[in-house]
Amino acid sequence: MPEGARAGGTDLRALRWEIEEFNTDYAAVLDAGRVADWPDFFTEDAIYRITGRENWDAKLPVGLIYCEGMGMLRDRALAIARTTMFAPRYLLHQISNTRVHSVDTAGTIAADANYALFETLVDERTTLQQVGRYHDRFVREGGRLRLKERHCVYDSVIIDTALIYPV
Amino acid sequence: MPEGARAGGTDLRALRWEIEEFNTDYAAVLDAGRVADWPDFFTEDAIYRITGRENWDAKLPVGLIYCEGMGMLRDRALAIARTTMFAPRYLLHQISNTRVHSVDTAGTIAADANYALFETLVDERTTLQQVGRYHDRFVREGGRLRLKERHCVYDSVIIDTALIYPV
Amino acid sequence: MPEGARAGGTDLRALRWEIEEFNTDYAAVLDAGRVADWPDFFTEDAIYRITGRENWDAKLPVGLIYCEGMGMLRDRALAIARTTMFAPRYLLHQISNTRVHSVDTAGTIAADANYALFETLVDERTTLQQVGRYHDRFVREGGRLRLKERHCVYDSVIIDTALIYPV
Amino acid sequence: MPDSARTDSPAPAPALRWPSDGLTAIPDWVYTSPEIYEREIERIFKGRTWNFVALEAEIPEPGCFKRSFVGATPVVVARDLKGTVHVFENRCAHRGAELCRPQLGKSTEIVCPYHQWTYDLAGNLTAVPFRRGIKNEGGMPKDFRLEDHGLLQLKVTTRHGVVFASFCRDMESFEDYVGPEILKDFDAVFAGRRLRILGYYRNTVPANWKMYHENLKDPYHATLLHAFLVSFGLLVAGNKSAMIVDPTGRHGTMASAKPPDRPQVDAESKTQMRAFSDTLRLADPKFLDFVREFDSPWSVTMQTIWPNLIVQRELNTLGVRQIVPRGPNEFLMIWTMFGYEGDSEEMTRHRLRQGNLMGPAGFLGIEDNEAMRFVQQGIVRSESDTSVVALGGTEEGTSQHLITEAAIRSMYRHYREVMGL
Amino acid sequence: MPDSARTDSPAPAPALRWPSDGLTAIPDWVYTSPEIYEREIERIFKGRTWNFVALEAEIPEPGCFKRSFVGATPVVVARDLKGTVHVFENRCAHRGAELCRPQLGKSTEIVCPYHQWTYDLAGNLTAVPFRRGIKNEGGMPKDFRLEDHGLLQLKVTTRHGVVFASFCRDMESFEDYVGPEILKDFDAVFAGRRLRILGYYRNTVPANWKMYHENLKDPYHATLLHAFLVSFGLLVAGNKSAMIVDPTGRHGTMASAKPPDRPQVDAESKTQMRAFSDTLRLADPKFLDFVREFDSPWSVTMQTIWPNLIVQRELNTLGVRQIVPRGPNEFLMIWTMFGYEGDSEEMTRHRLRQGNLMGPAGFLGIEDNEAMRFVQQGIVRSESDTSVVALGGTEEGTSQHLITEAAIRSMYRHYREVMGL
Amino acid sequence: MPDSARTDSPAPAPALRWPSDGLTAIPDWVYTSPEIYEREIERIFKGRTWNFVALEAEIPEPGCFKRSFVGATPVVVARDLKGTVHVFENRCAHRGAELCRPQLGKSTEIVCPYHQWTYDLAGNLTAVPFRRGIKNEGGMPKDFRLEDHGLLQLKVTTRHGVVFASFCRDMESFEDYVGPEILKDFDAVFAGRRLRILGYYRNTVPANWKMYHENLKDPYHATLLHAFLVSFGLLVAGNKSAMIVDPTGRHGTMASAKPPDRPQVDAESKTQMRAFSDTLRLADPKFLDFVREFDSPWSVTMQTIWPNLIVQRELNTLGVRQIVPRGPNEFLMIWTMFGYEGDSEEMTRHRLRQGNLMGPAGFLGIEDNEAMRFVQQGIVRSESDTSVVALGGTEEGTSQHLITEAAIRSMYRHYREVMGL
Ligand code: FES
Ligand code: FES
Ligand code: FES
Ligand SMILES: [Fe+3]
Ligand SMILES: [Fe+3]
Ligand SMILES: [Fe+3]
Repeated sequence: MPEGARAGGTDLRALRWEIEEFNTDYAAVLDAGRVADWPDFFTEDAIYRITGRENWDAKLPVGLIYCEGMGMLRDRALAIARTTMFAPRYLLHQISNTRVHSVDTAGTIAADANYALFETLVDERTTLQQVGRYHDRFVREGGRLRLKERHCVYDSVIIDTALIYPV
Repeated sequence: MPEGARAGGTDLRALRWEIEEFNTDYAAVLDAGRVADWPDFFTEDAIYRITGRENWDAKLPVGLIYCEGMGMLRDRALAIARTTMFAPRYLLHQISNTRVHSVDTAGTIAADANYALFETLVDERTTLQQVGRYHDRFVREGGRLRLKERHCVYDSVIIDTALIYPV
Repeated sequence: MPEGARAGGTDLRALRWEIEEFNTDYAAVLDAGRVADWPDFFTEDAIYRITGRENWDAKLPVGLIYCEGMGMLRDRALAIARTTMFAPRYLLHQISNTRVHSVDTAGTIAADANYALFETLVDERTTLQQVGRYHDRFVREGGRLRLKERHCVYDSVIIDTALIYPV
Repeated sequence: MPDSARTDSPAPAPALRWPSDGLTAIPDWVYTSPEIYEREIERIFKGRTWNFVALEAEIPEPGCFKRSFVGATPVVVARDLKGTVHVFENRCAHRGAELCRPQLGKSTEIVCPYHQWTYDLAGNLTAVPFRRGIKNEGGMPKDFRLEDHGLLQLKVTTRHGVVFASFCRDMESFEDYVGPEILKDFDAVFAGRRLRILGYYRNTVPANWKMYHENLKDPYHATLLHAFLVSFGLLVAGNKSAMIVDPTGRHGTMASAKPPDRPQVDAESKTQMRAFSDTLRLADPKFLDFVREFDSPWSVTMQTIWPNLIVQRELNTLGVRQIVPRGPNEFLMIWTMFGYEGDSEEMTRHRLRQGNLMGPAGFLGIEDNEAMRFVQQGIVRSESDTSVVALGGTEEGTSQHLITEAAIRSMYRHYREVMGL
Repeated sequence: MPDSARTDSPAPAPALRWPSDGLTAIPDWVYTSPEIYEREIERIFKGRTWNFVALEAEIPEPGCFKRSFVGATPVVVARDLKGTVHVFENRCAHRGAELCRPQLGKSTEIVCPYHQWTYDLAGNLTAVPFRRGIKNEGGMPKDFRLEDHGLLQLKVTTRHGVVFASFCRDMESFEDYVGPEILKDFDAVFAGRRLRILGYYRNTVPANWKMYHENLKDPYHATLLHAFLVSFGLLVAGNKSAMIVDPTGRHGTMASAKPPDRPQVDAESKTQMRAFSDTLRLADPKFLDFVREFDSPWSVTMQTIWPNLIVQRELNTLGVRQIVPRGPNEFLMIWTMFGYEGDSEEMTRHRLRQGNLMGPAGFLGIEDNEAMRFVQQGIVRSESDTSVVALGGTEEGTSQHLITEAAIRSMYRHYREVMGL
Repeated sequence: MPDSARTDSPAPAPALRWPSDGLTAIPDWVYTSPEIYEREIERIFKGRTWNFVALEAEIPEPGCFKRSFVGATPVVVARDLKGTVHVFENRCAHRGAELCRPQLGKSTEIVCPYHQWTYDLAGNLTAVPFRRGIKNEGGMPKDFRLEDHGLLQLKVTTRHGVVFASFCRDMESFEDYVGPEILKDFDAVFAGRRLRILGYYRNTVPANWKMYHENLKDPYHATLLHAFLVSFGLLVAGNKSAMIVDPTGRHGTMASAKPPDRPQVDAESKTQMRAFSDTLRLADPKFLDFVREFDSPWSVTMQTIWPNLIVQRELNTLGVRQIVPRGPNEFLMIWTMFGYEGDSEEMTRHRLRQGNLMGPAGFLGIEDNEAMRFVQQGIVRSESDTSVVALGGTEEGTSQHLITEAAIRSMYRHYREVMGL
């Protein structure tokens, strides 16, 4: 049966609003190319991973990007911001269908949301870089939500050329 | 004049949140390929229809999918889940611009929302399967919202090959 | 650091809901082709502008559409509705990632949101007309929000043929 | 359309030599060669054929017009103020603009948006702005005659409200073109009752346009691919059925008579039909009810009228499908679904419910479109280079059973003649 | 781009024979043939022409560079440290990478991302990493000379801050190339005042690149298609106006003098102009004000400078448009809008407001781009095969009135010579 | 794919004459000509080559099958019930449908969806529904033999769990095909340990497929383009390294031995390497740890096995990459990442962490894919027409240093022979 009922409670709804705002800020940082600020959305021990739906469905662990912990998040941010060679581009996220599944006793929030990521190389047409779903675990640190886990699972099996920025 | 004012009341806003959650669950079921669960979002006497904007604007009644009542909804779900031959694919909905128009004395809620449906055949690029708008009538049954009517009116006049799953 | 915190306050959140509803109505008017009603979303002295991200980032003032005040908004609406020659088409907006930045002492609200605009010529496939972000300033007039400024900044550097309707 | 088809470079022009095994082997290049496609446009769609363009019910009143296609060429179908239907190219005689833009409309004239040359509803040029210039300056030459610059007009015929057009100047009558066998079931749908348009579907199929004809001249697939047809006996081995072919081989009618209830399928046949299920049951069986309303022994007739029309009578769901080729690897299907004037509200809804069988989201339509896509992919991307059409041996023409590809062979006999292959 | 254009198979190479009726009939294949397109690239864009590449105001300081195009070929326009402007191909001399990526930038050198071969701002190769190898192992051969491996450099000229480039080694001066008639109105925009860039538009048009020239050599359409022009008298039958053509026929200036207020349009003309409306009124008319700032009798001059530049002076909204062909069926337009240094804040805003007339969202721009799209669709998809350019009979060259296609004929006389058609 | 590549018309067939300077100049047309591409499909991918199609670990059990490609041709790799691996075309012998749809699956037979012709896991036709017709009506001709209508079967070989296929009927053994130099490092990855699949990446690159080989036969770029490699000493001037080439010139191994910690890079080299940074530091350096697990002096070996396989051993991140060409201007890369059975949880996570180096989002992968895109753009859009491969003079074959393009020249010597250029 549909899960509508499960999400009916006020608390989950308030969490949804908070997560929507979190995701909006998260996307705004990436869309502005401020990749150096991106690790701040995560906890010290966070897992961040981008993987295709074929891997996710088959429980294969590989990630296009696979970061364990703040160090690897910062190294990824640094590499993209400073050392990696790629053509300039604009990115824009549309995040919708945000859903809060549960809050466990430790206060960890299980949630997901759908995203569409549009990419524009500065002299070409806008393309759909990928569509997918965030599978998230949030915790609250000092009143603020932070991501303990974000698995970006994309439907778009075939990546065009390269995926530069985190999703 | 714009309709903003009409949607200003608290009640309509609370309904919007509830419908957003309903649509999120609805999309999640379809995006997961759980088409057998899809009829549960409807009332016993529900109308479900997918039609092009050219038909909608001209008041032509035809539907790509046209279901009257739970029986036809279940038959569609069964056929897609069990008997119909088609290539495997992933689907992802983005639902936004949800709007509650009114609640009549019988408690029937008139609402609409925009959707974009992205389709990925497992060895091809993601394509925009269709964009359109849900024209909905909801009723409350045992505390839960259910669709009494959903007309999916798509802008995308030309369907690519086939539309397999309900929208 | 992420801006999540900044948007945490209840007031900003309530404003977000109101702006989401405003944008939904705004999009509905344009998607229905009711361009004559579009100026009603603005104040008498409003600025409306559509420009590419390359201009926005370089602080170049040009606009694909550049309107100062209600007169120019009405002239644009009139021209599109009555005199301009173009092929019939359908438009659909997806607006998401709505964010309220601040409210100044004069009550002017700074906000933004992401949009994707899908265009369908009546005998062709749906295309992504453009994606971009609204950079807005709202004021309240007689209880209703109105746009004092809307800058539509599109990522999609290259416009396909022509941009007919306001975004 | 499969990525590969989009991104692969064009195959080198194949040697267009038909394989020796006659009609039981079809060479891939008839489905993929741009050269063959161009020849099809010239010799078939612009040749000696009647091409479906509209139903009169779509343009009921004087001044009504509709955009349509003959082959891949855009045309306008218009009813003039005297009520006569005309078909002309949708290309301005001045600089060539595709001048008529709305799908359907009503007007007393057709005006080109660019310089407003004006045409009547027969496609005749009636006005050229500033034709005489201004103050004796400019304008068209003295010897410019409006009558020399009309829109290219096609030959038109109608039968019981169905409109056909032809680029061929000396076309035989439609009746002679299709022949009595085909006309019979055609008239069963259209004669005597006025149509009520219920709406449109439009879809592309990433396959060669001829595959759509083959699919409907292939009763074999019907009894294997479509679980719905076989399990509910709409078209299944055991039913009274026929694959009717006209003497030229180009037109066809796939026909079947549904028994009152579940079909009697012998054990042997069941084992042959993976799609068959005794246990498959509908929660709402009434959508498969057949209301007898036609003067015909058949409950289903699917007609392929060469080169671009399918007439669908599937129980009580009715429609015409127009094939618009778009190169060798894709075609557009335009479906016009209809009932009859005077249908009761319930009858109309019955037709709409039954519509779930057909169209790009229909229980049958999905499977046919997917199957055709698979075939084009296989043909475009593989090393092998012919397909086998040997079912029923080398027999051609009409047959009373389903396990044959005779009608496909008949079609290719005609095709090879016209195409000079 | 229309689906058809996307999905139709390439038409078979047409017999490239020009119709007998000389310049009053244009064959479709000049707009659609890949073979013709390739010849245009070789003989026109890479031939004896000056191609617009940049405004000096875009690269004001030493070290500034910009990506641009000559025909379809990407080039870099750079100002070296001495201030000289250079134009060279955007293709690394090593393995061929399109090495310069940002649209605009500033640097002392240009480094290829792949193996970091390094070039100065004139396109000369200045460094090859590990050219001598490491420890006498590897590296480039002894006889490898940096000066033999620079980027392909083009000939460059500028006039009043407008930069042109040519693949032709012995090009005549720009002044001789365009001639005095054209130079006059060109200088009216550029001479004496420094430009201030206001921003960019970029759009594609699914039409052949030559149609853009024809559109601006076609005063007839201006007075018919554009309700704004005619109703507010910007360019309308009755205004003092001219279609100026240079002696070679390739360049042109469409010019019109707007009367102080609503134009005097005689009753006869009104009946000819559907777009004309006496009653059309602006809620904010000031956006059509004309601030006299040019040494010219004209309030509007639209210049077509062969083969890739349009200079727009529409009242007070100013810009250059660069045409970048992308095959026969599409071109890219790059618009650079500008005012002048020293413009008041209000004057700048006036230019921005007036900008609503032009560009891919402009009241005029929308109509022209749509019209060109319609023409290409008509030409690609129809059966007919020529268009008619008979307005003003067979006259060519400059004319003082609007109801003529003389300038289009002049352009095609030149075109046929250069193309050998 | 760059717009230009999408919208430009096909270049006219170039004169396919190799430039006189032998192997130090590569003509653009090898990367862009549809004619050359077709010849490559015939002579290389369908010629005397072993093409990678699968890892046995992907189809571990009887009945397991996988969709794959040989060149651009879709094939199925299946393990029959006796455990033998077969490779056959994914095209039905009846009407040509691409019959196998899932990427991976398990079954006892393969059934075509259209008419349910049924094949065993070797590709043999085992059943045709209603082959004998119904009640003696229809069905296949008496002389129809199932064994004449199987799926086209390819020759198959495996080495240590890696599966290769060939259209060539009399292929030499894989061992003879690659030769001992290449086999050595191949076996270092695959011999003796069973693989555990960790997952897949798929990406397209808008470049010619040969560029991927060249990129991995080009140690020069590695030490210049990749800040990560040079700054952390994975592959850098100063390391012990080699570019190994087999005697035929078609296969290669780029190998490097990482020093225990930061590399000793002499001052001279540093000045040559813009990408080098002493100060670049990782917040989490452990992801670059190298766990010694191979019987090899090298910490990195990247093998190019002609024509469609790359074997990646980058420290402890392992994978195979399959090249699927899609016309001259694009190829698809399918990455299968793996570890070994018995890897500890921590070791698996170490491999996953290190995976950040490679793939379409890898620190190195991003740079290589972008560089190849730039090269194809430059080649497609520019006026120049050859690229320079002169590093290391005219030397060919294996070299012990990085500053050479010898391996690229070796590849093109082989290529020209096979292609007859
Ligand atoms: S193109 Fe139709 S009037 Fe000129
Ligand atoms: S391609 Fe430019 S340096 Fe090698
Ligand atoms: S195409 Fe495969 S069974 Fe007919
Ligand atoms: Fe069928
Ligand atoms: Fe114009
Ligand atoms: Fe590399």
